[in-house]
Amino acid sequence: MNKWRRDQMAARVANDIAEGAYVNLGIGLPTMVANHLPKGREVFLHSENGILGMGPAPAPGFEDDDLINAGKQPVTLLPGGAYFHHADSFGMMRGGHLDICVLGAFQVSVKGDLANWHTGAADAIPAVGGAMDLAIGAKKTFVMMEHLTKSGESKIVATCTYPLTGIACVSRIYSDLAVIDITANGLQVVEIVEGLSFDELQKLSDVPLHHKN
Amino acid sequence: MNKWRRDQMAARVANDIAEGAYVNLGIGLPTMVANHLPKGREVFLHSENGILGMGPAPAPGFEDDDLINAGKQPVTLLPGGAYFHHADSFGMMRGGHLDICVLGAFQVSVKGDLANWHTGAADAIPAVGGAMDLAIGAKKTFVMMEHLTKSGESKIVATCTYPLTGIACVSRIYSDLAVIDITANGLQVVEIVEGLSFDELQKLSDVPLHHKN
Amino acid sequence: MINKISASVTEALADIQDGAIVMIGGFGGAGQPTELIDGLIAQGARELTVVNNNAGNGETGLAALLKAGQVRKIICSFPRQVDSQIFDGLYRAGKLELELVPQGNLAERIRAAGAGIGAFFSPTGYGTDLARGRETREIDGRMYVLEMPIHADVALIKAEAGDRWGNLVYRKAARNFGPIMATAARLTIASVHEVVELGALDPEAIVTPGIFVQRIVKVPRASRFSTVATVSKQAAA
Amino acid sequence: MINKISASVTEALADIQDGAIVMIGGFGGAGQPTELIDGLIAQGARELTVVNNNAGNGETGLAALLKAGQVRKIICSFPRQVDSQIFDGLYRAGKLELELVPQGNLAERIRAAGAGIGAFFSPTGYGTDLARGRETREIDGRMYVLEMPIHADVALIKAEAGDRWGNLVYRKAARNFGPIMATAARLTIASVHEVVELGALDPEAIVTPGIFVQRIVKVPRASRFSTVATVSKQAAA
Repeated sequence: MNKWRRDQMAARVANDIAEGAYVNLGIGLPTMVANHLPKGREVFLHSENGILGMGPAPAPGFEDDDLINAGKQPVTLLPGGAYFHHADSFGMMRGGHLDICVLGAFQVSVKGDLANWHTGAADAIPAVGGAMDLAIGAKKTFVMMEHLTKSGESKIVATCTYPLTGIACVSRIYSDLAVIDITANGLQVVEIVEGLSFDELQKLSDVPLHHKN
Repeated sequence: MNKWRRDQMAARVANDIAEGAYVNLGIGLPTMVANHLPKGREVFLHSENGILGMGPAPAPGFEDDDLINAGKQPVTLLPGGAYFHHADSFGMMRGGHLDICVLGAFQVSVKGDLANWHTGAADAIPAVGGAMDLAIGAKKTFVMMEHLTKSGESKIVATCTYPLTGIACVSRIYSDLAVIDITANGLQVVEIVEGLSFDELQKLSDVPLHHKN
Repeated sequence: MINKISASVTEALADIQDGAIVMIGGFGGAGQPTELIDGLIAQGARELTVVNNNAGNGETGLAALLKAGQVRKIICSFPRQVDSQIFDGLYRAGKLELELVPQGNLAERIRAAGAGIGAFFSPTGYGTDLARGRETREIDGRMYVLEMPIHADVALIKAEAGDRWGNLVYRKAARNFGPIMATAARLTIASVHEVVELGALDPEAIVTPGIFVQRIVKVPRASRFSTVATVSKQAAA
Repeated sequence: MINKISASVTEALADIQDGAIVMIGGFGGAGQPTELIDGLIAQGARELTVVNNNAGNGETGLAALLKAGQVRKIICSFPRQVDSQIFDGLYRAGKLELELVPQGNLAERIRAAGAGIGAFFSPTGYGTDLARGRETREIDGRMYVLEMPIHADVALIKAEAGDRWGNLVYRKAARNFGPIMATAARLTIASVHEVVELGALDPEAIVTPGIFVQRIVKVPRASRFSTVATVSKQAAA
């Protein structure tokens, strides 16, 4: 089965980020989106640890232990960027000032509930970080994830079985098979990977899909 | 009847402010306290409009419309002073970070209730400013006021008849006749103006006074 | 390329609607965006709710906006001043609704709106007329009043310098309400005395990051200002 | 003359008591006051409750404090990391109590303590396991969870520079929790890499005014740092 590669997924998300957007990219796959923003398009990257106007990784030898992103990787600051403390940083999120937040997910429900912080396994050590703030804070929450689990089950579900991160917070899913909007009228398919039909996508997904009007 | 002058009252309050104290001086009479702080004693003056380390009035010709105190008079900043926004400024008060706040008053009750913002007159236009925040925010609230109204009534009362600014918030009263602590065991007289006896002070006051232990 | 610099006050204020909730920065004259207020008078939006610490001084700035009859309601902490005659007259004539808020609650309610806080318990005002009828709660032995956020459609603020991304720094005590109002409004318009190149503002010292600012407009400096940053210890002693 | 500069880490930390609630700044390694943590290990206070974003990395810093058995409980948002083996072991062995808090609620609860807010309604975490059994409320059509302030006995934070009044500036993203923790503790101790003369810090750029800081201690700079403040637009494109 044809699938979008991770860099293709990142490019697809990047393409949907308009100039001037304030954007938080979650750790993991979403971080890759930064590398695919069209050159010359000014997008403002926010990092939960108190950075706005975050730039790319520094050149080797220019790493700075005081300048890291949410994933604790060295980053840079663009001219025009700013630093602020954690309460101000999360006020930006919670106050609805970010246009877009891109997160990974274990599951997304048909209503836009998100599960991405905890497998719920009895022996797992929980860690939530900024996931719950990001999920409910931005004007739009995008999810990037593989469409299916390793065992082939749909990660888009009627009801999340993993512990929730946020309720009805996801606007759009970018999977490796499709781009799907979550709307009041259900899941609307915006785009499907080449070579896969709508009916095939529907078969692979746990929940009713609709053609985007 | 002998009374302390306003500058003597201010000097008496100033004398009780220890080095290193963080202090807010309310508008009106309390503002005078700044002029009586002993030279060389480092006291940190806070102004509600976002100043810590406020200095004295500028020399003529050096007034700056961007640097005023709560009473909208031109002031200066000491080396080591800082500016911050209004939410941070009132967080300092409300969070209990100020050691002392000095306020004027219409009335103070035996329990330390304060009335200083509104006469309650039907045609009066109310204005509260920072009074309610200051009253309840500082570790200690000092009141400076004349002991008696113009018609000779005690401004220390069993129960305030003017609208309240704060409940059980006053620690100490500096009147023009006496210095009085408000304690769980009632009003304790710390000092009386020369020439006035405790019994005479008691007669002038509306509420039972005690000798300070 | 993102450029938040407006060509003129007129352009910056063009789309303010009748009935808007408008936050206006300043504490007395310091930080009051006089040119933006004058622009709002010229623009003519009516039935406004204004959020400001005061209710105007003299006959200019906010007082002039009130005099122009464009304001239906004012939310403030300290309307009555020696020179608040415009407010006084309208209030006494019943032509202006007043919501009086203790200054710290005003600031925190604005900050709460900007930070996405639904409501908060403040100790300020408990037991007073200004909290009458309000929900209260004892927490750890202290009494508190429930306070709601104040959101705005527009914030008009005055800053010292800004860049094309909307980053702002302020000057001395003119900072006051500007940074929190910028966070609480859907549309924040800042007047600045200097427009600087991107990167010219120290990222450690930017007070309002551009995310909170939609438009910047340059205005001349009208107020008295001193370049003496601080008094010397000796002069102060 | 007020002088908040301590002669040594040992002196600065001398009076921390067993059972104290200790906030420790930092997000991962950035802003972690390593020398103060090492000092706390040497000082030996036990049964501590630690408030930090994480729960230690590797075998140094906060991880070493945990390993020393001085911590009874940790309040944090993100304990599990690739190198959080010390925490993992203690937690699995039931030797360490964990209060897991979404990061923004953690920050806001700390800020609320510093600002005298009794409690606040946050939308974050509503409907999740981390808000189970908690008071909730619908405000303007949105659901919120009631969050309580986190007060501390001591805050250990790392700043870049300070003066004898306790004013602090930070460096880049090492700022993170420092400024809010300083407001929430009865005793705030900051390590700095530079002690400067009073007045040397720009009053417009002081992030933590001295009112929030009781002691400052100078420590050498151990971490990698780059003097390149920002990348050029060209390099970034």
